[in-house]
Amino acid sequence: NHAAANRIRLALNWKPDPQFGGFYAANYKTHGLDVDILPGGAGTPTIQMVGAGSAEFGIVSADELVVARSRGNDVVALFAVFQNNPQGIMAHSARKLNNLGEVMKGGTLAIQKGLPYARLLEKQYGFDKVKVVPSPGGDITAFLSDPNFAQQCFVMSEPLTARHKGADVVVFPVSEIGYNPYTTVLTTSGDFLRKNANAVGKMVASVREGWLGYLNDPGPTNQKMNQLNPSMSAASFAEVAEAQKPLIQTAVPLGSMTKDRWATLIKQLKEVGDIQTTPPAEECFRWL
Amino acid sequence: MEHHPNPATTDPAAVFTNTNWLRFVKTTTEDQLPARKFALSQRKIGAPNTLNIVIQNVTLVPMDLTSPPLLAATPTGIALDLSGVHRVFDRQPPVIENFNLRISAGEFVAILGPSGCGKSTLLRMIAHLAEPDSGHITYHPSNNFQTSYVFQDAHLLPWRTVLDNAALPLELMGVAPEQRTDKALAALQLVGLSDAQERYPAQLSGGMRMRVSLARALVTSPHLLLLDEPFAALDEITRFRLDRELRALWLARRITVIFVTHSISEAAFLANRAIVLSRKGGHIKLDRVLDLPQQRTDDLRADPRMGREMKLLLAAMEEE
Amino acid sequence: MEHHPNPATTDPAAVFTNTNWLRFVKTTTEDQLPARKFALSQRKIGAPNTLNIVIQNVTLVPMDLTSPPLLAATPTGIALDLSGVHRVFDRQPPVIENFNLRISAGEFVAILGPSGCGKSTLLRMIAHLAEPDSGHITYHPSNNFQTSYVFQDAHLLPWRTVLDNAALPLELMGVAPEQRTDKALAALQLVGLSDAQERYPAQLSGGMRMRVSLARALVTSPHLLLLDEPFAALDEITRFRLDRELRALWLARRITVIFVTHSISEAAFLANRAIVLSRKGGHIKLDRVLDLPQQRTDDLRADPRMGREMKLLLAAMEEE
Amino acid sequence: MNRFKRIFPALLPLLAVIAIAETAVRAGWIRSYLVPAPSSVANAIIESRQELFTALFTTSASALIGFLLSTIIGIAVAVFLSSSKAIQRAFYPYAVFFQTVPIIAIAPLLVIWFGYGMRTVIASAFVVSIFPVIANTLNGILSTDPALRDLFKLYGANTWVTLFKLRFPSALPQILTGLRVASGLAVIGAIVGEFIGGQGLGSVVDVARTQQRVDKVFAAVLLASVLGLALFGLINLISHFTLRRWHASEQS
Amino acid sequence: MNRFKRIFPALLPLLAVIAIAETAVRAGWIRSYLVPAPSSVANAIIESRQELFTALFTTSASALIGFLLSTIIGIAVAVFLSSSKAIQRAFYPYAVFFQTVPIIAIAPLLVIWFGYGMRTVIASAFVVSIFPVIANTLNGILSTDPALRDLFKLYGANTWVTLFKLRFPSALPQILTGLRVASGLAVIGAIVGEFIGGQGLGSVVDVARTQQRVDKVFAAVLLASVLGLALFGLINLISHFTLRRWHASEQS
Ligand SMILES: Nc1ncnc2c1ncn2[C@@H]1O[C@H](COP(=O)(O)OP(=O)(O)OP(=O)(O)O)[C@@H](O)[C@H]1O
Ligand SMILES: Nc1ncnc2c1ncn2[C@@H]1O[C@H](COP(=O)(O)OP(=O)(O)OP(=O)(O)O)[C@@H](O)[C@H]1O
Ligand SMILES: [Mg+2]
Ligand SMILES: [Mg+2]
Repeated sequence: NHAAANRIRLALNWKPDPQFGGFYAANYKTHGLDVDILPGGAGTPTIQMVGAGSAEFGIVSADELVVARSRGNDVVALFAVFQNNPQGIMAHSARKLNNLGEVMKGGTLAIQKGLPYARLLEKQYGFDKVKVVPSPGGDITAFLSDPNFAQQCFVMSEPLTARHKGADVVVFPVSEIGYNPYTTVLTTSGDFLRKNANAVGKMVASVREGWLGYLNDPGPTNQKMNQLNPSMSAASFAEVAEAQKPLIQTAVPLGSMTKDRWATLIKQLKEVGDIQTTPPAEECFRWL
Repeated sequence: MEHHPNPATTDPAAVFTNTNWLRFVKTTTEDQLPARKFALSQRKIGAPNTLNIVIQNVTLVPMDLTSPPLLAATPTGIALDLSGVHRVFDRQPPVIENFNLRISAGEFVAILGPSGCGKSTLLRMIAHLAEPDSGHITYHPSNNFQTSYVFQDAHLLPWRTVLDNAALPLELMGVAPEQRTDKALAALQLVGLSDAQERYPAQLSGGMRMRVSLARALVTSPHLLLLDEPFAALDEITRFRLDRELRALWLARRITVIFVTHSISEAAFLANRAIVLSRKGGHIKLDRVLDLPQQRTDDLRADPRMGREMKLLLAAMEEE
Repeated sequence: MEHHPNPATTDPAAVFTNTNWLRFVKTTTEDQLPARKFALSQRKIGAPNTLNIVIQNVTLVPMDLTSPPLLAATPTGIALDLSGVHRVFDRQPPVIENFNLRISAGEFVAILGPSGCGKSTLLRMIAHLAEPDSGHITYHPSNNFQTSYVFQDAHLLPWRTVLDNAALPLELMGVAPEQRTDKALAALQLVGLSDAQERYPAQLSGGMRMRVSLARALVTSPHLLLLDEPFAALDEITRFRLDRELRALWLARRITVIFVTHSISEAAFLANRAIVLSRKGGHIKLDRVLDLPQQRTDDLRADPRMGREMKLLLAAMEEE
Repeated sequence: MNRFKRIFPALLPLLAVIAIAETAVRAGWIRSYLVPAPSSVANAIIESRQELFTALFTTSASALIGFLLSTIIGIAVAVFLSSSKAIQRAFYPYAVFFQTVPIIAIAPLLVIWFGYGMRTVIASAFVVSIFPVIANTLNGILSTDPALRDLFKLYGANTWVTLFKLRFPSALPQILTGLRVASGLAVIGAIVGEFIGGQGLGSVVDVARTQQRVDKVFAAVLLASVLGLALFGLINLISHFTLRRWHASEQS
Repeated sequence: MNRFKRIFPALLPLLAVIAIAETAVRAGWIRSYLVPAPSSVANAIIESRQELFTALFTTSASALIGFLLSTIIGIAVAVFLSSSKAIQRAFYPYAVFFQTVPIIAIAPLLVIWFGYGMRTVIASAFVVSIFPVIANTLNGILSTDPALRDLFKLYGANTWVTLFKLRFPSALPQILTGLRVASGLAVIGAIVGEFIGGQGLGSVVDVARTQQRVDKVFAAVLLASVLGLALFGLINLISHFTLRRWHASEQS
């Protein structure tokens, strides 16, 4: 029961920054859509918003989506921006660590224990030697002040800031252990998709164009986002936009998803016990 | 049942007191009261120039109606009937024990008794602020009457000025602002506080606070006026003046007044009937219709008749 | 400067009163007071059987020392000197205006005056609970003395039992628990509240609360006892008894007592000296050493001498 | 002059704290990525004044509305609870829930029920700040002098009249204390709500934190405090003018 | 029987809420990923009982210590503030800061000063809960009957004696109200602290939230409420036994 299919809300899970560049670059008007982008925050429950219809579209990650589906929240992925998982663990170079396994051998690790990869890491290496503390959610103060501190990060975000603050940082992507869900995934609810297939189609099309444009020339959009998010410097915008490119532009078409990768993810989530029931992989996404 | 002697007197005013009281008994009992209730107030009354009679049930009372009606013809007050009233506070001997008292409409009753004997407790029950643990209190007429109460302590609203405190009852009764200001000012004038109308209770002396409380009680036209030592905190000059005012008010309106006081002389000067309570259990040690003229002037304070009444009251208070 | 007549009397006790008072003046002024201070209390004293003298500065006073000392030889009370005391509450005419009064050690002074005239204000300043806006109050000896105060309202601590309320001053003075319980019990006994020691203030009658407050004041051995209408809420039997107790206490210890009362008869019965204040400005309208025997029994209440003193006080109160 | 004499001592501790912090940071005793130098906070405020003051305005609006809702509904709930001990036993415990529920845990509910944005922020400010209003008002109402209640009963005042003319005025000092607590909580509630619903100072803190802009985090926190102080000052002012004539707490 | 009669009405609204929620979720009126059915919350509690009760215990310890610190330090601060109007003007405003600072904004400070774990959690519980103690105690102390203060002055009681024998007892009803508010805030403060410092129910909420385990989130929130209620009940009990003999608020 949406006011009009062309009046659309897109809920982000963070503030305007390069990971959403394409969404800000998109020209929805040309497709007859009137899109309102809702920047999120640390506590924004984006996936529930999409499921309950508080927003027609939302940006979530694939593992979130699978878990949501297994809990009866009918949400469907439409467009996966990050083909490679940007999540990683960063540590100080001085520790001379070579892989994730060695990170788990000592010091402190700040990580959100609810994340599936945290459990995979635990399963694979055990958390008995490393001191696990809650993730400070993007803040790196503790990291800077403690040479034996490692923390979860987005590879194109915290490590860059840390380097600017003079830290010598090494980053281990989580995909190292074979966990590679899509992230920054455009999502809608099954209900909306059924009733407004046409609008969804237009949305995906605009987003694809937006991303193509953004990847091609992030400058103008970065400037626009910088105005909305002045706490992040223009330089950072440019830097991050550049750093994230390899994770977005891969061999496969922009935004595309495959059943296999969804199936792998579902299997992994089942293994770590995050889901009891296994939703069929093909229901998780709709590749338009 | 209480019996008490009525000293002989030849003062015509004193006779009038009694006849008038009897006349009242007739009007209210005959017209309004069921026989059972009335039986409770059996009392032997002696009045030398009329007849010595015992009121038994609804037995009618002969009386001398020839004296000129000095008082308002029909009392506006209400009658009360306390029967078998008990009041106990936890784990203590009963404060009020099987208490029976009948007060007729328009009576002016003084209640005396040692400190802590239950006077305030009694007054609170009469005002319906506390319920007896057993027994009943009935009123005639039983509703639509206004009670005013001067508490033993002033109990003003500290956030209101003197004027607004005095006007409070009228405000609660829904009287229009101007009217209530006028009436409150008049009441404050009566108690000598016109100057202080803008002040707050915290800026008043103890006696001034009590006077505001008194003004607050008088600002309505109550049918039942309950006063718990209203003048105790006042100097004698002020007190005498207020004694006179109160008596005049009563004479004019014939409301029912129940007046707790520690001053035997004040009780004698003001009331038509005095009741002395015992230290324990609140038993009535003396219930006496005072043999004094209806119109009371300050001369009466030196009058031997008043001295005699005071002696009687004092004797009742002293015996234990 | 205040002048007042001293009526002729032939009662030896009355003479004694005055001589004794003079003797006191000698002891304390000569020994302890600077001349300047003493000049303030110039007062004409007439005592027919001795001499009519005017105390001027440190002029010594001849007196009859042959009478037997009925009273405690040396007063334990303290002397007070109020000079040029002013007290103003904001935007009102001064309550106390250029007030001068000298009270000698061991005096029993009654203060009378219309409601709101400044008696409590005066007492509060004497107790150091409020400071005069100008003028001084000096004490002799100037420190290490204990003041007790019975406020006009009881002001008990609601969370303490009667016993603990009465024992409070001792507790604050650091007296050992057992001792203070004993003393508090004795004080409660004195005011007739032994039965109620376990109760809380909310469970007391108005008069009982005042009596606890009185017990609390008497539990210490004060040198200066300030009483603000302590007996106003009490029945006359209790009141008379406490009058006698207070007088006996004073006779035994000769502490300085300043007693505010509204009862002229009480003032006359209790005090050795009575002061009547005017309605406005707290001016002294009468400052009189009462011509009554030192030992006072209830018979005195009917004594014509007392009647005469009362008339004088009443006259002073009535004139305006 | 007189005014200055009253305000100056109030500023002394502030100046002291600023001086100490500035020195500590400049001398390197405190790392500047942990606590920013006051001067750099001032700089951040000046630089980002537009962003910060817009944010402050947004947060103020939400906090204020949440606070007003708490005040009104909290007082109403307290009145309801005051009606009997049985009702207190039955319902008062549920009010405790408001105090102990982490807003972040009910974020989905808030967003779904109130929609994204200001309404969620207001709801958060409300949830966080209502309990002190309830607790203080209830206690104030229940503490009304029983003798005054008797007085009102005597003159036939009904429940509502008694409430407005007796219980509220007599509970006022305590209600105001409740509001003092609630005002600060409404500010923090709004900021926490903004972590969920976006906007305002909460958003600024959220972003500045991840950008390691400690100066800006502190700037935002400072502005939040200023907002809290403004509300606090307002309540003190109300307290002064309504109580000074009659209540001990406003007399010196 | 009598006991039952007193407790039963208190449970009625709870039973009603449970019944309604269960029906609503089962009938699909509320989506179960937003509000879990009470039965599934019960299930979650039973299933994860070990984890939850260990967490509850940890949180309880931190909340309790934080609460005690708030009580002691809050009362001490209030006593200090009560000494003069000038001191109030100079220092009271800084107390407001505690109310308005988002814990998350000072998380780095907490972690670096107090380390990960219980000390940070306690600090958070303390910061969040101290202000109501200060505000209510201060108001209570300032509201002491001036006549009783005179009495103490008369008998030469010094500041401390006056404080302990007069001001505290007379402020007690209000101090207890402050503690009622503070107790709930200490619980939430501990949980928020646990988001930062790890451990306890806060951790459970954090993990369950990322895993979208609404049932477990609610289970943890429920346990936090139970903890809040236990503290609340304790304070009510203290209130009942200390005030029932003399204060209107504990008389029916
Ligand atoms: N705090 C105050 N603010 C303003 N005026 C005050 C204050 N306290 C007392 N007054 C005024 O000072 C005058 C004297 O008051 P005080 O209490 O001394 O009278 P009092 O002689 O004791 O009277 P009473 O016999 O009625 O107790 C009164 O007119 C009173 O209104
Ligand atoms: N709430 C209460 N709880 C327990 N006992 C009470 C309570 N109220 C009054 N009492 C007791 O009841 C008795 C009578 O009290 P009441 O106030 O009626 O006395 P009173 O005759 O008015 O005395 P006074 O002349 O001193 O005012 C007293 O012994 C008192 O202790
Ligand atoms: Mg009484
Ligand atoms: Mg007085």
